[in-house]
Amino acid sequence: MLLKIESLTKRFGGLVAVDGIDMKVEAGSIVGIVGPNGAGKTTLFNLMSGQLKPTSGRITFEGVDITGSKPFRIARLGMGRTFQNTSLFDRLPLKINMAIARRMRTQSGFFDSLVPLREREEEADVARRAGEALEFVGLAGSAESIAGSLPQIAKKRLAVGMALVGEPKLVLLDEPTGGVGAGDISGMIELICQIKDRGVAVCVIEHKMRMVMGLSDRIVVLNFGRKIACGTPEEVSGDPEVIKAYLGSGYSA
Amino acid sequence: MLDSVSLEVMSGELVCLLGANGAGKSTLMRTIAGLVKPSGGTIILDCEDITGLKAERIVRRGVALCPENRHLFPRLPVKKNLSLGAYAKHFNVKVMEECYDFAYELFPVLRERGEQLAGTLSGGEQQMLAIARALMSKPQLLLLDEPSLGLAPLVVESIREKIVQIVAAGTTVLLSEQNAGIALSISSRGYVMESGRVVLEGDSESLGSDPEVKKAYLGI
Amino acid sequence: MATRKVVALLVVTLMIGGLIATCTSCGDTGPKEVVIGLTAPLSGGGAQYGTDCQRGIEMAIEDINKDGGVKIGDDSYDVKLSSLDDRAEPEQGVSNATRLATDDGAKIIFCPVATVIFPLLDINEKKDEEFLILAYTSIEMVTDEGNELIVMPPPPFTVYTKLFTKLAMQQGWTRMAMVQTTGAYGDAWAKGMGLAWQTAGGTITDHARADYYTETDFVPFLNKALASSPDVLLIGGPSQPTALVVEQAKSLGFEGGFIVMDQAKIDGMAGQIGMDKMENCIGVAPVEAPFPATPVFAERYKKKYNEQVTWESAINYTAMILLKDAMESAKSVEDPMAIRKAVPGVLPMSGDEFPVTLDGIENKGLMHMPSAITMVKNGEYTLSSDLIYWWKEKD
Amino acid sequence: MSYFFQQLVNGIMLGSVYSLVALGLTLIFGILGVAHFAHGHFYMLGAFLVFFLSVSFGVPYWAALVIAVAVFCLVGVGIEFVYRPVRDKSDINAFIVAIGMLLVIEEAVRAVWGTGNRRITNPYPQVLKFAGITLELQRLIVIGAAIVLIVLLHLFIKRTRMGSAIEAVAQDREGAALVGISVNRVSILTFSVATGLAAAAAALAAPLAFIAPDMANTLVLKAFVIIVLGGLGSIKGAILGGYLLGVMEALAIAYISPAYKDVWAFAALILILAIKPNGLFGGRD
Amino acid sequence: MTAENLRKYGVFIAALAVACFLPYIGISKFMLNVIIYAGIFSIATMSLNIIMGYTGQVSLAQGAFYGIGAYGLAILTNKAGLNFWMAMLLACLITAFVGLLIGLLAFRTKGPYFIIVTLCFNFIVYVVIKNWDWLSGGVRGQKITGPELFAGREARYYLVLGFVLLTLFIMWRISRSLEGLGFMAVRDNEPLADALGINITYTKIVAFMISCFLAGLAGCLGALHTGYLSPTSAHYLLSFNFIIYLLVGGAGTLYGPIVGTFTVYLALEFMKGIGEYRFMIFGIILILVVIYFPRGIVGGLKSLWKKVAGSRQAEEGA
Repeated sequence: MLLKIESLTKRFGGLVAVDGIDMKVEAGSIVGIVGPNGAGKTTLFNLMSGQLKPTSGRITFEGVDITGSKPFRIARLGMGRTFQNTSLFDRLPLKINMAIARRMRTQSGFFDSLVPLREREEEADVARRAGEALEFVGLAGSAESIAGSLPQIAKKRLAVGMALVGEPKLVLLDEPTGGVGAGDISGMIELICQIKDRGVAVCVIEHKMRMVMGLSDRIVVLNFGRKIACGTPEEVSGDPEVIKAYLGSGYSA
Repeated sequence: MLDSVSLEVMSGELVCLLGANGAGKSTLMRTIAGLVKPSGGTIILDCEDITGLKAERIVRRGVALCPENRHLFPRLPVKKNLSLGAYAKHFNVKVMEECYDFAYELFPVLRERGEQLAGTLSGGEQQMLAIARALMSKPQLLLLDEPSLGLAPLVVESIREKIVQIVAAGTTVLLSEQNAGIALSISSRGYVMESGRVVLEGDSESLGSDPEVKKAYLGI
Repeated sequence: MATRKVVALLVVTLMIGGLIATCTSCGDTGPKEVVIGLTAPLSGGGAQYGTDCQRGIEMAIEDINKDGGVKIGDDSYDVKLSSLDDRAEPEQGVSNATRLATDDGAKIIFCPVATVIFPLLDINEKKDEEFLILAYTSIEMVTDEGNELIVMPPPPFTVYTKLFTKLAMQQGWTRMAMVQTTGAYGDAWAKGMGLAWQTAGGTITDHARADYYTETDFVPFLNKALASSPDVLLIGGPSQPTALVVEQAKSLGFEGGFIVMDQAKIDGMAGQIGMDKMENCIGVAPVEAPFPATPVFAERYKKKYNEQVTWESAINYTAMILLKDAMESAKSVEDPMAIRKAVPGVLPMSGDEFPVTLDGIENKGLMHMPSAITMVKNGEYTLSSDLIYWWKEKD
Repeated sequence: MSYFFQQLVNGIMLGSVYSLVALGLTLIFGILGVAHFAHGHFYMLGAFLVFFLSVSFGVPYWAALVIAVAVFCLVGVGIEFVYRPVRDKSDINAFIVAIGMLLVIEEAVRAVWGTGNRRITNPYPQVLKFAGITLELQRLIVIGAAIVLIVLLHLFIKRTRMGSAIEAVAQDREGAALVGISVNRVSILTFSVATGLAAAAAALAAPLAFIAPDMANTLVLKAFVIIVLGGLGSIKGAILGGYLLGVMEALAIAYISPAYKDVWAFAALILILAIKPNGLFGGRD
Repeated sequence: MTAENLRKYGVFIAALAVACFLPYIGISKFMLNVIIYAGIFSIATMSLNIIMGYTGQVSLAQGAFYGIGAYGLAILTNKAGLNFWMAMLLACLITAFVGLLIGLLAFRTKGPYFIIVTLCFNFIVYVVIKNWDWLSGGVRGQKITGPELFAGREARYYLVLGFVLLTLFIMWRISRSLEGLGFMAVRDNEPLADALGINITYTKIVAFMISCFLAGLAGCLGALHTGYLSPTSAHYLLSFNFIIYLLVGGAGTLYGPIVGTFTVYLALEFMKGIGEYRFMIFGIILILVVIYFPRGIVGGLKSLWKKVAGSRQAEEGA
């Protein structure tokens, strides 16, 4: 089992954002996490990747207990992620963005920069990896562009590439198609499938049910911080509680 | 963020705005309220052009926004939050009393919590306070941005009822919601937004039965 | 925004351009000139002190130039004073002196603060950049370092410590607290005074150091000193802050006496806070008392600056005249060593003609100037007409 | 023991000045996020204005004080306009603007009043003695007047419309805009009140010590320490912090060392922030 | 050499050529003095650029580290009797070590809190140096004797020039190394850098230590050149100066610190003729620069160049 979450809980003051969630991610699979706004999906991601410390519960990644570890340690263990608001190094060129994302796999320190022996090799390696990753996400042509000037879809693609360039075993994608035009969605779906093909497991938060249904091996549905359903897309879409959560109790159709 | 959006709200109506995260609903609301300047187009209120006016002027004209993350004054008591809601209007004591009464009638819990600091209220109470504060300026048009966000089902239900009451009391409401079921069940008309554009509009019943809407929100 | 940016750019360029223009235009050179340098505190707590020194030199230079300048052979040189502010900070003083010596070509630099003089001793004998230090301080140590380019006109403070101690003990005061100014001057004084006091059988109840050049309120220091219930306080730095110390001590209910280090002048302090508050202060005698020519100078000074004359002005005035004589005698305005060597030849300068008497000079640069002390009693200066020829009593 | 009380009273006097200066600073920082590093220089300028009025023009002390406060309320409006272009930019830009401002002020004062220290005649030099404490009347007046000003400010903020607007903007700028408060106007008002307070503090404390162009350099540092300790933007924190620092400093002088009197506050701050990175009483992040 | 390279390095090579012969083109001793100081301060400003320009942490303690370096050198040579070069290296290492200690404390805070913590630290260092007579010589300060070789002003000029070039080289290497990538990541987006596996605290502390080491180096050179040391060398106003130099030159650019330091420092020295009014005018210029040219001279020139080049290309294309 790649990632295992056991009765994970997070409280903010009085609010229980994530409430006793159990969940598993198998190596090389795609898990979709869905739920209405405020259901605790992003909080769950932040707990998994270390941005937030859980109130209680346990997270193990490849058998290593990572509960409460710092984000950079979790990232080095092999968990990459993107952010909902597509966080990038906006002022820097794409290739530098990629290089930074690859930095954690290099050893060179300050003294290596002065006497660049080991650094030379690593720099070449970083450049090659960055080029490959840009190629993979389809941005090879704009390696010199400034990240902040990209259109939304390219930003999302860059973010995915940056999550991948550090050779993770699992990537968490927070709304990879949020704010993206309808025409660009299929490309993103394809990209996610390609990630799976590389043997990397994917956890994806998405609102577009249609997309998640087609993509995921398993789906976890959250509402008010609780897991209300879990299973294959078919199992989940028939669940009455899911329909209720999505349409609201007032929906009488 | 917004791409030539056109929409109309008639006096006394409850119109809902549907769409996923990042579809541009909040930006639209904030633009109407004057927090964001539009790069083109016009906003007309009661036959008067209010495009590009500052937020404080728009409140004075009778448009109040109850924003997505509420933006209460957390270290001020509930009552002070309410009284600040009427800041722009310079009401006299009598009118203020009426406003308080209306707010308390709608949300009796706020009367009990009058001296409590807004930041210490529960999520549902905070949402109620945010709506009540917006109502304090006696707006003609109330913009409600995602009032059900992160609230428990029971609370959502009660908020839904309150919105109906507010409309019944004569205030026009533009409601933005992800929770399509709730929104469509109480509104007369609706717009569906996607990527900063309005892609669908119509009366609520037809929207509710539209296969596209069902698909978009349920994936069924 | 774009137009504003252009306007801003224009303003900035115009300002910088204007500045450079004014600066380059002011560098004109007139007839032959000899530049005298001064680095002194001209701001903060020492501003008054530094300005007083500056005024003395300025008056002397005026007199010299009116008289036809420094005459060497057929040439005559106009004297010009170039002063820089060092806020009594050594580093600033060093930078000023370097600037004066290299940029203005000053061969003589006046400096009235011991803390600054010490580092100047490290740089004034550098080849091609030598300058003579006119050290207006009473810390004899500055002449002990074997530097050949220094002249120190005021009497060393050790002249005063024993006399002050004796006078204070006569009043029945035995417990002394010290609130001295920080820096070489204050440290040396406090050490010397402490030694004299304890030798005479007195006790030292508290010892605090306050920066007289930068502090604006001495109450915190005084509170601590007064808590040790002393009979007398040793205080001193520039006159202006020292006067504030006296005033604040009295406002805290202190009724004992004050021993005032020689940098602060009793008459200068009285000018600040009034004679009535100066009761029981022991210090250097007021400037008008000792020498016959002093009152004449005082009159002139008052006319020119509308202020009471101070020792700072009187001594620096005399020193400047002395240096002019030395330059003429050495037949050089360029060689500080020759000027220094010519000094003994033009002495003595008599108090009948000049505001102070300069009787002689020792090899290491210490000059012989008689002095007098005073104590304020019932609103009057006492003892101030008794001149002390201290060098004659030395063993 | 009387020495202890003597120092305590001195500490409270010191704390009164600190509080008044820190209050203005915390209002400005809390509301606009501007690190108004030149605040101390307006304190200094206030002292010089009182000097100018009372010594050069013979205006009675209290009249000079009132005029100074009034003038500086107006000056505050001007300061706001200088900061406006950098208000929403990074912290350091506003900081550099502040440095530019203080250079201009300090040199202007030097140009007008010279570089030396100046004194204002103490209007109330009478010495009071009670319970073993000796005190100039003026020091007592500083303490009293500071309390009056703090109470007035409290009433202004809690009881008036403008006051609530200030609080609203401090707590949620967008929320304030939504209820129809003009952030710009509140910003102007805040600078005006804060600068007026600084001038009042200066006018009160000026007769007790020298006034000099660089008198406020450490003061403004201490004020920053106070508002960070008290939680940025917290009015209560600024008042408490001010008095705390004043008393702490006076006692440190008495029982530790006067030479290091300015150090303790800063050392304490570093330690507190190392343990609680967002200040003693929280505050904005 | 291609045109591209010529543009890139041409100015640098020309400046270097002038710098090599500067003492012999007939400038006054005073002028040379000013240039030496500007060189020393530009090392300090470059050191600030590492932590502020590249790593995004606004430190107001650079004056303290300048002072610690200078005093370290003085104490090690005067009290411990160490060889000058040994003492200088050790002094810089000590400065870096103090930077480590302070960094461990200060980097727990962020934004305005970090600024205030570093400022407080600087103030403490200043007061301690001023009052700790036994160690520092107190207000009186102490003398520093350098090696005989550098007794002359010209020799010191070349020494400083050498160190300026060395520092510039270090900056250049950092700005394009893997380590530098980490710095920039922390500067531009801390949470993202953290999520990408970069140890934020470690990166900040490494940057801070390098920065302190170089600030200490500048302090040593300053002390050597003045030949004398007093507490002013650790004053927090020095930190303000460095920040002003950096912002005027352009934070986060390679040549910005040098350009800024020389522009401001030399301009202020030239303006000495009009007395203290210069600070008034300087203050106004500073405000205008920060408001309208927030990226400094070098940053501004860069974007100007881009605009010019861009419009030229557009014309050619049309």
